[in-house]
Amino acid sequence: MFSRILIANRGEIAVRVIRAAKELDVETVAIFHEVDKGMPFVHYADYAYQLHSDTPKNAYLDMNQIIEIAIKSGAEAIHPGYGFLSERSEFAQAIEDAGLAYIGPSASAIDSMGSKTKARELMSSAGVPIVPGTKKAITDFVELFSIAKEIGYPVLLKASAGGGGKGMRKVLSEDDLKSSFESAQREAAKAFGDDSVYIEKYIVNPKHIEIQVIADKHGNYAYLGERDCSIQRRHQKLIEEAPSNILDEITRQKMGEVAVNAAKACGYYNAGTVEFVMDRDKNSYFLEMNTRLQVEHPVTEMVTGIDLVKEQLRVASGEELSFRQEDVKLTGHAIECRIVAEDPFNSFMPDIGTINYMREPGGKGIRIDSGIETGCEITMHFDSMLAKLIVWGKDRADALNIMESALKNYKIKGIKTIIPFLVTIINHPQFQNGWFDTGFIDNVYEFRVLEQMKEAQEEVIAAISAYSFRKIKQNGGSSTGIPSQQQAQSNNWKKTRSYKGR
Amino acid sequence: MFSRILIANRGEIAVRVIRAAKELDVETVAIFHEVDKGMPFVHYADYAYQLHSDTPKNAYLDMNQIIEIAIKSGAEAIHPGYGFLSERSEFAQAIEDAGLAYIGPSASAIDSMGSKTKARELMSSAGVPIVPGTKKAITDFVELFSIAKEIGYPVLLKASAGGGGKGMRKVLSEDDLKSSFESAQREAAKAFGDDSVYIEKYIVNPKHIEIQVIADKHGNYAYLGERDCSIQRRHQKLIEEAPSNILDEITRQKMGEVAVNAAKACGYYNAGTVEFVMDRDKNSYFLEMNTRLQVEHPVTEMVTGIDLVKEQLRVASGEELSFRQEDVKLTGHAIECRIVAEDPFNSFMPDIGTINYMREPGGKGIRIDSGIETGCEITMHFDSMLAKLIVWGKDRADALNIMESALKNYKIKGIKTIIPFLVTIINHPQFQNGWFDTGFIDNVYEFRVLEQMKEAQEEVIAAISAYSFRKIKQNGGSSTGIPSQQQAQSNNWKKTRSYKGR
Amino acid sequence: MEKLIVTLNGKDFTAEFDESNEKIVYINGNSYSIDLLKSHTQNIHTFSVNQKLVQIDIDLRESEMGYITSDGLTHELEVNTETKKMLKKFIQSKANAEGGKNAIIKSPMPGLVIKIPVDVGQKIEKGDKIIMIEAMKMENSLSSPISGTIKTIHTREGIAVEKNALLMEIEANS
Amino acid sequence: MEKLIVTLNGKDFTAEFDESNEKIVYINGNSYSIDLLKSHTQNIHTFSVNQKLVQIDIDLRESEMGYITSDGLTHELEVNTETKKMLKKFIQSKANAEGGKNAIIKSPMPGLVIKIPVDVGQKIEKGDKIIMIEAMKMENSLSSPISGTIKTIHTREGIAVEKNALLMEIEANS
Repeated sequence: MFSRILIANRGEIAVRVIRAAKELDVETVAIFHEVDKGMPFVHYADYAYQLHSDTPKNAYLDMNQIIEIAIKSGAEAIHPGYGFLSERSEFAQAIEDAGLAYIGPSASAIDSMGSKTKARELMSSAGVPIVPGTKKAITDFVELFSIAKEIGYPVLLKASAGGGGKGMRKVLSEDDLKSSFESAQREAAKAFGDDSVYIEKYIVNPKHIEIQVIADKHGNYAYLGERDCSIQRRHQKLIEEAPSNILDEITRQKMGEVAVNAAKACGYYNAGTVEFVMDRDKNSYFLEMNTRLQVEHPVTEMVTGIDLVKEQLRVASGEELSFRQEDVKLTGHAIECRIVAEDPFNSFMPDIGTINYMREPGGKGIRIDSGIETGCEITMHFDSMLAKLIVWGKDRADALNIMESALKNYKIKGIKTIIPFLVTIINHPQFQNGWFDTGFIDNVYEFRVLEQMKEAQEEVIAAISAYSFRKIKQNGGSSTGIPSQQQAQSNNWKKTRSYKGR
Repeated sequence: MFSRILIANRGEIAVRVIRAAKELDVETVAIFHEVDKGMPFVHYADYAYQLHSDTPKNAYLDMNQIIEIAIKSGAEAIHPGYGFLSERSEFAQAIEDAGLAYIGPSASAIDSMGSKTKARELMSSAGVPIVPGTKKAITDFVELFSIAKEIGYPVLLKASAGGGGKGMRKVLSEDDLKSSFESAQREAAKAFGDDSVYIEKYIVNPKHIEIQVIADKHGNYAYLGERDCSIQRRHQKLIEEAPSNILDEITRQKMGEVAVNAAKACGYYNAGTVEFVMDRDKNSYFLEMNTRLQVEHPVTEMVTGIDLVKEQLRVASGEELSFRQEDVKLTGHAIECRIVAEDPFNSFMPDIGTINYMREPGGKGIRIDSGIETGCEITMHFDSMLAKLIVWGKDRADALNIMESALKNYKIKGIKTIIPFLVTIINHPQFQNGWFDTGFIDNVYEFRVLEQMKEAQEEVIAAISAYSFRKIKQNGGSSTGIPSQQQAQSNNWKKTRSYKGR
Repeated sequence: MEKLIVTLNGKDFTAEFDESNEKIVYINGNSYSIDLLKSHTQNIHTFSVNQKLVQIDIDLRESEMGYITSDGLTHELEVNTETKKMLKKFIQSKANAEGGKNAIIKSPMPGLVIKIPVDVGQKIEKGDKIIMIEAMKMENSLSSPISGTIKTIHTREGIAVEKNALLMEIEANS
Repeated sequence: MEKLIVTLNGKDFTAEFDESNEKIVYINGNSYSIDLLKSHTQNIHTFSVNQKLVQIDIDLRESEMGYITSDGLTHELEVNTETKKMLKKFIQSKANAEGGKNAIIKSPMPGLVIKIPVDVGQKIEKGDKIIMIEAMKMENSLSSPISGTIKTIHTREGIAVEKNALLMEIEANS
């Protein structure tokens, strides 16, 4: 095992990695930009080095500086976390070239999976099911017509040269194919100077199901069950759980084996995730492979008992996995909610400010992976995710009850978060009975419920306001002898606090 | 299930019970004395009612007032927690008489186990092993001599009428029996007017092993494995764990069955704990039965996944247990450390004051059952236990690593706690290898280790002190242009904070 | 104490008090018994309302206006005495009646003019305080319903005015 | 800056500074590079010391004396300049030499008497400041080594004194 590692990241994931390392008696080195000087992840490490950069974000993207600090600090390996440099094969390569270990897969595995086209081809040849369609550029309508018929409607036309939705058309039925094809071609020609398109089956509001895999450098591979990450808002996952209530044991095993095959196909080691979309008939199709630790890894840890970050360190240091496939047992049910600093009442605008009070929930079945504490300042420079609340219950119903209670007792003041929004999802009958897909928030969820929660409070809030207002008047205008506690309170009431971003 | 319950307790155990209730959609009523107005358990409940009493402690002992509030608040049941009224059969009876449910065993079961003599007799007749000896009053040395020979030295002589250690003599060998007998008789006669003594085997530094049992009112009984609570200081448990590393599966099962028999013998339902002392040859003897939830119940929850408080509510409301004996599987290893406000450098004097900063550890395998938060005041009125830190690891070594790291990251400022002392125990080689018993702190632990931890810090602390002192001088005396952050810091340095109890 | 009008998210709630028990507040006729249990910080307080626990976060912009948050849900808050609310509505409706052009400020009640913080010819913004009248032992500020210039002032400090007495004319910005 | 003597739990540590880098402190000759990362509250600070993170809690009784806590371990702290430390030791040894009875206060170094906050006949407690001498551009307070009464004062404010000059006599409480 390493004696010291550097964490090339910040926030909750840096804290997460530091914890695992400390528990393995591995010393930790944090790196930070000036704006993060006061953040818990810096103080939580054994050592901390400041990064110098033009912008806070670029600091964490400066490979050379990070590797220099790693060498200077005596770190033997670097953990990339997620985001930032975590899927950059050059970073993995540069670390290895500097004689250090990269806590992740090989540069070549990152490369193979980095390009979606490459990955699709590799997966397809490894027998991993991919979304039906053709990568072949099509310019002839007759050919297109017959392929569309074969894979079945709805289909999706995409510009071969394309990206960013340009030249993309959803086609719901045969009647619309010709006109859609022509308009897609025109748009593609205009945008990319190439009017060829390809065709794929269009999966309507699928489930997002992903399989956690991990492998060591000794040829041991394992899959650790699935995660259901279908609750998304604009492709940002908000709630994840394990296991998925729509998978049976046979499907789970089949998908696990497929995922391990995918990993084997690119000579994968360390932790990775194979993402699938699943249609209503429970057909699953390869989406992409994430060659790093995922934000939502804790739900897998909660149901398997396995610490994925500790295993990552073992693998990177050349040790074998501490378990084998047959040791993996899923127990109970885990749910994760991302605690994001956005205002659900104002189009999910990111909020910034100082956290002037915080109280986390605790007790049985509660896990908090957090990057914040009271007094810390949330700036505009980074992702708006502050922390993750993960719960474990003996079954899904138990976990939902624990989550609801925990969310309601997660107090973060001074900054707006999506906690009330999460409460309404957790309480939503259709989420509770398991009938949800990636279209849930757009198609099923009604924001009116949030407004109703607010309305339900109003009379009590009015009562508190009136009570407090009278106390101020009494204190200011007469001598009715209010006790000191109330005195203090009424002064506070008068005190104006300034909010950023309002 | 109940729709509302009252918790007749305070602090962390009140929070613990409220959590379980909320997760079962049961509303909660807290009761509090004025001094506890600002404590988290009050705010954490759905409803709170103030108790009026001559002293804070007596408030929580006032059965009539508590039952009155229960009725007024619409609560259907009362949970006693531990301590206070939790082992008072009159309280259980009065609650039932008021038409409410007591969340605990029947008054008669509490009674049977409340008297140690009664309990010993009951257990003995139920086939539960009790410490060898005789309850018969002995006045004849010849008789004593032969009984002592039979049970084997060392033995303990106790005054039949006695208590409080009066007339008690440890006898290590046959040679000392006569003189000890005579002096015990003299002391007993003087103290109680009765010179008869009885004799018991003296178990030298035993292990303290206890079995969690639970039963419903439908005749279902279960044991949930053992807890090893041998790390004690003056009979106060400090560290508890499950499972015990000295029990094998057969002994575990045997002791579990004995404990269930003990429960059956007194018609027990709800949660209870059968405590044993275990000698070096792994003979276990009944010590007492606690007819309530124990402080250390979380370690059992962590290895079984069962929520004992939820089961308590189920049982009290007349439901069956949610599991059967055969469903109980022990997974991994759990350790609990009690976070106590005492100064290990000053004879464990309880400390009081305001918690002006707190940061709890978090992440995988960490559970915190806490009764405090930043800003709350610790008074002299109650027990010095503030919170419990419970960890789960895949095995004992993993759990110990997690505990060490978690303790070091549990920051409580403004009040002294035993956290540094706990760290040194967790790191003690003899604790780590499992060779410890109730004599550990008195006979094995060396306080020198704590002093060494302190010494190891000194040079760094001196450096920080010198640095800060210079900053003050520079700010006060010259205009070297110290940045504002440092300005602030040096002002703080100058600021004097007043500590209570110093 | 006089009735208060608590406006939350644009909705009005009438608050009345129980003179014999300062913990009692009636909102739209419903009784609430209130106790402050703890002030966690300057802005964060735990109350018991009819024995039910409520934690709130108060963030005032002005002394009687701002935001109040509970369980992460933020309400826009304004508290007025009944008289003041009446004044505001009166001015509002006058302004509406004048078609948003010049404003004629009349006294909505009998009272004593205690302060006139503006002069003839002074430019003012909509919402600026233009006159303070004492009535029912409370000071009530009248704010300008429009942005413009003070044209005439028909009263002065210390004068008792009747209901509907002409106080001021304001010329709207053209 | 002059050397400092940091006394922790009764043990002395010599602190020297690097005049070209204000972050560097030498303790007993070992170099420490120090940076204040965050002040969590008035008393709680996270420092980086040779890049290693250290959180401390400072609780001062007086400006240079008190308690400093890290990882729950509390150290008794006193910081003195080298001169002042010398002064204190001098007084201490004098007091010891006198058998703990009356105290004769002599100047431990050449300097300027800048303040004498006591008068003849005044009752004082052990530790009370009795004279301030400026030397090496630093003010150094001499505290009384005993509780008693000021018997005589042999100097006055503004006077330059030599090393070992007689300054005061204090009569011990009987």
